[in-house]
Amino acid sequence: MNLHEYQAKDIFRQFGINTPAGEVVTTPAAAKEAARKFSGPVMVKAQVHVGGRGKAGGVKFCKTPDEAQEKASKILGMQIKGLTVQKVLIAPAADIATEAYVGIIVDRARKKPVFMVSAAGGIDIEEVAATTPEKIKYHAVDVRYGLMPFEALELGFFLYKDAKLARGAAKVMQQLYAAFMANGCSLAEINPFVVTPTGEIIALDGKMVIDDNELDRKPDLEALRDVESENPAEVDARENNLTFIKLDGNVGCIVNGAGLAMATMDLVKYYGGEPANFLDIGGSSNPEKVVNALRIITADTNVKAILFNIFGGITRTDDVANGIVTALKQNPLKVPLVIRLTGTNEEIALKILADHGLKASSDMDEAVQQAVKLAGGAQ
Amino acid sequence: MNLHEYQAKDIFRQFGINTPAGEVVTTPAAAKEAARKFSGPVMVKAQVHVGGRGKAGGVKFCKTPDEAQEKASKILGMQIKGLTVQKVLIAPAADIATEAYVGIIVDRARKKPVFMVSAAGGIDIEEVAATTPEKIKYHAVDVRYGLMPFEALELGFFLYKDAKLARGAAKVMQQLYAAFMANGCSLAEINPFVVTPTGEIIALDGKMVIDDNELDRKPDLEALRDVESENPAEVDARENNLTFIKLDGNVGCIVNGAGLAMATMDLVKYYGGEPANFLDIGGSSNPEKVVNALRIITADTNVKAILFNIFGGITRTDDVANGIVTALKQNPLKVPLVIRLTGTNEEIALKILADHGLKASSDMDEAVQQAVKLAGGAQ
Amino acid sequence: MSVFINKQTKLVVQGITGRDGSFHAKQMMEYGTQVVAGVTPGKGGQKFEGTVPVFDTVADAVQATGANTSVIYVPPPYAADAIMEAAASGVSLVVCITEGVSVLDMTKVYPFVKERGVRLLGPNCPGLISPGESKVGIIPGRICTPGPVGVVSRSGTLTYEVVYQLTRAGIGQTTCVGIGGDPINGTNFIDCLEAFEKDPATKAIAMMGEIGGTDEQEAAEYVQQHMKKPVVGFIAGQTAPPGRRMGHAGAIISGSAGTAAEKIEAFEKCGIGVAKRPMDFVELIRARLK
Amino acid sequence: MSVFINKQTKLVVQGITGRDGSFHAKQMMEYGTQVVAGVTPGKGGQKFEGTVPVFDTVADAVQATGANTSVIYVPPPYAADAIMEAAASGVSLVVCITEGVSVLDMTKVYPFVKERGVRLLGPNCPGLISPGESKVGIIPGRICTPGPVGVVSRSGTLTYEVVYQLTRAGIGQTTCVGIGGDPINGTNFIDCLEAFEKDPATKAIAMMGEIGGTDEQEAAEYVQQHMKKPVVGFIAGQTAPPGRRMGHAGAIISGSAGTAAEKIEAFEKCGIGVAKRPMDFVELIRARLK
Repeated sequence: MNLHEYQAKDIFRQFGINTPAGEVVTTPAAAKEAARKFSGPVMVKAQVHVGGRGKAGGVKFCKTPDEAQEKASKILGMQIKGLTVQKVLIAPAADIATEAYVGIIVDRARKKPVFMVSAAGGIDIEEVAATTPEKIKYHAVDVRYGLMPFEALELGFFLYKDAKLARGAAKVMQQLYAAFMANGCSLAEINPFVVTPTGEIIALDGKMVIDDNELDRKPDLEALRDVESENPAEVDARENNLTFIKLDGNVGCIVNGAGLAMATMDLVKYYGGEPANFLDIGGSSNPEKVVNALRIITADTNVKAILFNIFGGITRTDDVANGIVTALKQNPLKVPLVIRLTGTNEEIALKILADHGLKASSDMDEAVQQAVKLAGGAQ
Repeated sequence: MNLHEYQAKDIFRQFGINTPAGEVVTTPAAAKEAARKFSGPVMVKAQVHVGGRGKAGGVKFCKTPDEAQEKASKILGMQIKGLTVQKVLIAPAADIATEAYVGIIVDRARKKPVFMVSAAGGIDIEEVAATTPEKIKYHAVDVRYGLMPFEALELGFFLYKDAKLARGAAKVMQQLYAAFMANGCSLAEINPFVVTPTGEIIALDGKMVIDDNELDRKPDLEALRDVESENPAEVDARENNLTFIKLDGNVGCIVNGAGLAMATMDLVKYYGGEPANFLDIGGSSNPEKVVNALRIITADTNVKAILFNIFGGITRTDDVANGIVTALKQNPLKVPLVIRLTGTNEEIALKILADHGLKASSDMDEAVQQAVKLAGGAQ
Repeated sequence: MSVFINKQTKLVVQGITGRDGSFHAKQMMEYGTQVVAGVTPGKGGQKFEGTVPVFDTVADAVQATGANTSVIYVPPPYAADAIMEAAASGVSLVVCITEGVSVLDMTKVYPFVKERGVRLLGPNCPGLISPGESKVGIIPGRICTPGPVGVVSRSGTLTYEVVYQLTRAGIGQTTCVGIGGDPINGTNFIDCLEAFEKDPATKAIAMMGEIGGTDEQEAAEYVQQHMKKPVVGFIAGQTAPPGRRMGHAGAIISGSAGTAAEKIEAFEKCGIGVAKRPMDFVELIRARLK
Repeated sequence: MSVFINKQTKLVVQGITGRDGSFHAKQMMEYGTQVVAGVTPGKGGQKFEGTVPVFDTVADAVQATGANTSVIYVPPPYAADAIMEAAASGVSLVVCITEGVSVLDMTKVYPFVKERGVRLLGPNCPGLISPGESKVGIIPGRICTPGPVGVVSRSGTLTYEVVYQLTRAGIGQTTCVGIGGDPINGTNFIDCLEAFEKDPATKAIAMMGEIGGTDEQEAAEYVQQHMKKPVVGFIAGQTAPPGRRMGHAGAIISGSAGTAAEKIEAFEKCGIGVAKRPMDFVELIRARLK
């Protein structure tokens, strides 16, 4: 789960990291009011879950409260990579001497949280990695020991020659690591990691991604979820324990298991079609899940055919068949349906479908070809 | 540093361990007052830094406030193993169904904190170890991982067949481990670890020993030190950075280094004498330390001769010589003095001593024999 | 012959009295797996299905029954602890079926298990099956048949699909291993390839990867450098949108975007046959068995 | 010949600009030790005594100078971190002189150092000296002389006493090692005995123990089972009162009261010559060198 900048900064503050006070507002008038409180220039920053909002015009420097109001009115409601800006953060503008990058991410290869730090911050870290990789230092943390003081100080000295700044940076590394671990993050980032002309260290922008697996045991974090800023269909799917990602094609896919779901989409493409989505109903399905899946898929007007591909292991195919029948009763489909179904309780499932005039194939390849054809053939 | 029972229990409570509320008092009248508040039978428990206070009559069950006053008047001022009882803890008496033992200690062989648990609590754990060792379970904790839930539960099931009690005990193990680590303990113990007839788990008595090396960085713990309950000479020594333990002999020993100090005492004994103390002036000595050491030793009227044994490595022997000279000027000795001194700046030291009419040997054996003789010969 | 499990495997089921644990324990017993013990704290002393003794701790179960393998069906918040309990108990293989285990928990579990020389499969994996010998986990037994192919895969149902097609075509398997798709898991492709290379009964290997990470690329290099047996590979996710979880920083860390194209290229470079569709495994494997 | 350090030892001094560190760095340089670097965070770029480069981190020092050994003179609260920094930097021997290191800190340091295959001596130890070759720590150089005896001891000044008497009697040393008296230390008697047994120049060993723990008893068994070279031992603390710190629980844990009598008995049982007084080492060692 992605946190907004202002949420990440709230957590940073709890862990002692120096980050400017800010206020989140949803109207231009409130933006003006907030800017007035900070007496001085402010930044108006779109709070959306995508990168590159600065380039898209979602971050503006404002000298006066009036200017803040004017910029906020432009940013609020703006579309950035398909998401509508609902909130802006008003924060005092900082004087900047240097900008560094400090991030932690769980690395699957090293199987550890890994620090990435670079004195070349402020801009895209991808660009630094691509053009001047020697400017990035990586440090994998052994969670059994935690981030040790000497390790934090080595990172500090990589950023700054000056011992006072190196020690100050080391302290922030410890704080960021503590925040990362305590909140079950998969990513935590300070960029830019700013030193002001007077030598103060400030986390000017922050980002945190929480491992979804942590949310059940961390209700405080789940409460930070901003459903309004997400794709409504994806929110609907998550609330019904489905994994759904919308795409641009016309073949709606309902599959059990992420790997098989991706393989099904790939096969749609192989036969010239375009998948309309990724949708995984997961392991232990029940009819309700299937009903919800069909509801979400059919809401997409691009979808011209729907393909079920179910390989029953833990999933009982009769549950799926019952779900299909129930859903069709509630909302008859306007587009053709292709069902591929094999595995646990297959005979029962086929009988349930047959009783309602539905056929099913046991062959994935055949089913995919048929679905592509029914959706209008190869594009 | 040893904590009193009531101090250990305060810490237990901070970590969520269920332990009866109590009150520490220093007068029989206050004992009565405290007993009245608990409405019901109470225990009056001597707060002294020695084991076996129960056997010595320092722990009494009292049915009424008047009885509490009477028992407190007997216990306050009582001598237990050479220490005077200055404080008693008044605590409500508990109904006891079973008594277990739970302790953690840093084990030098395993180089880890080790849990010792036994369902045979209440009595001396030494006796259980000696007579029925199979009744004790040991579990070494890898501090890199901490005490893991499954480990705590294994310990819980070793104590209780009942799953609810096992889980309850496991929780207390986790809390005790957290208290142990957070307070830099070398020992933490709950004995008896009580289950009441209604199935409640209570830490009825508690003990904690803090690693002295932790005290500098844990001022809150240093503040718990109860100097009044310690041997005044040992307190004096500690406050002057000397390690001093009083013994019963007549040869006062002042040595640098614990190993050499013990070897010196052994040699005194070898030649038929009895050492009056262990006193280590430590590595980087200065004249002031020597002055304090002489003051502490000469306060012991048993001492019939004083022996210096200094091997100068980091210790500069001229510092020691200056200290001796200064001390003698302030307080001329009433008993003979033997000085053995070799190593760093030996020539300067010998000159300082000679200028004040003092001689020194460079041979340890010779010096020890002479000191024993001057103290009155072999006992 | 087989890898990791066989007829001698003596299994303890952690969470045997739970919904998933009891269902699959029965399935495994029906398949012929020696299920020697179950564990549910507080239910020690009971019998599962009237025959399998249940214990309070894995240590007790292992001591009493000599179990050498554990399979875990406990809820996500307790799964990491369950893995460590199993690893500390003396079993040599731990298979964690549970999905949704915290990734940071796994950063602690991984060194714990490694230090003890224990093999961990999963978490979030379907387990493994050596057809005709033993099944540990949830792979449906009836889609498998004994034969010469080693199967290793990051995903569950995709494995079933491929194994099902192989079986229908009369091509049996030595062992099918689902290593799981979580960011941090106990056993990777290389571990399995190494085991299959050593297993005399395995004559060819089918390997199913996914987008993300660099495991497949490393496996490809391993195949080129260390393996004599033929390998056929597939990558799921050619049409998947770029991963949104880790964003770009993940790609920088791994030095790779982890795309399907990149992985397929690595396969081709290293002499691995590339199946474009799941069904292509049948012909590609058949050709390599001749 | 010698153990652990020799003429090739290239030393980095952690805390070189501090009071103790600077004093002993000079002493070691005077003795002939190759002091190649110092470390004090914030003083990187300076020169100690005009010749020895100072770095901000041990990693920088090792990379720039190829130091293979570190000696630590930093205050107690920072010593555990300093040991781990040294162990992570690539040196193979770390000697920690600092007294007063938290014992719980050491429970973390110990596995950290072991995992990296690094030898730690101390904390709270005087270090070691190979007379005529190199000195790392604080043992006074002038009391030592080259010769055939390996010396290992838990205490500082008692070591000096024995070495001094050996030297005065014309009996030199290969290496004198002070392992330190803290409850948890990096190197124990057995480690040193093993090294002396392997060192061709060492012909006999002098070992000084203390009351408390069971290191001496285990060392005695090791001598009996694995050593051909003669060993003479001494135990300090026959007259010491029973330890008050750990009380009885400590004795239960170790299965021993750790008394001098117990340790001396173990020495006698295992064929170790027992010195009753420090001066007895001279004759006992002389007899065994013949």
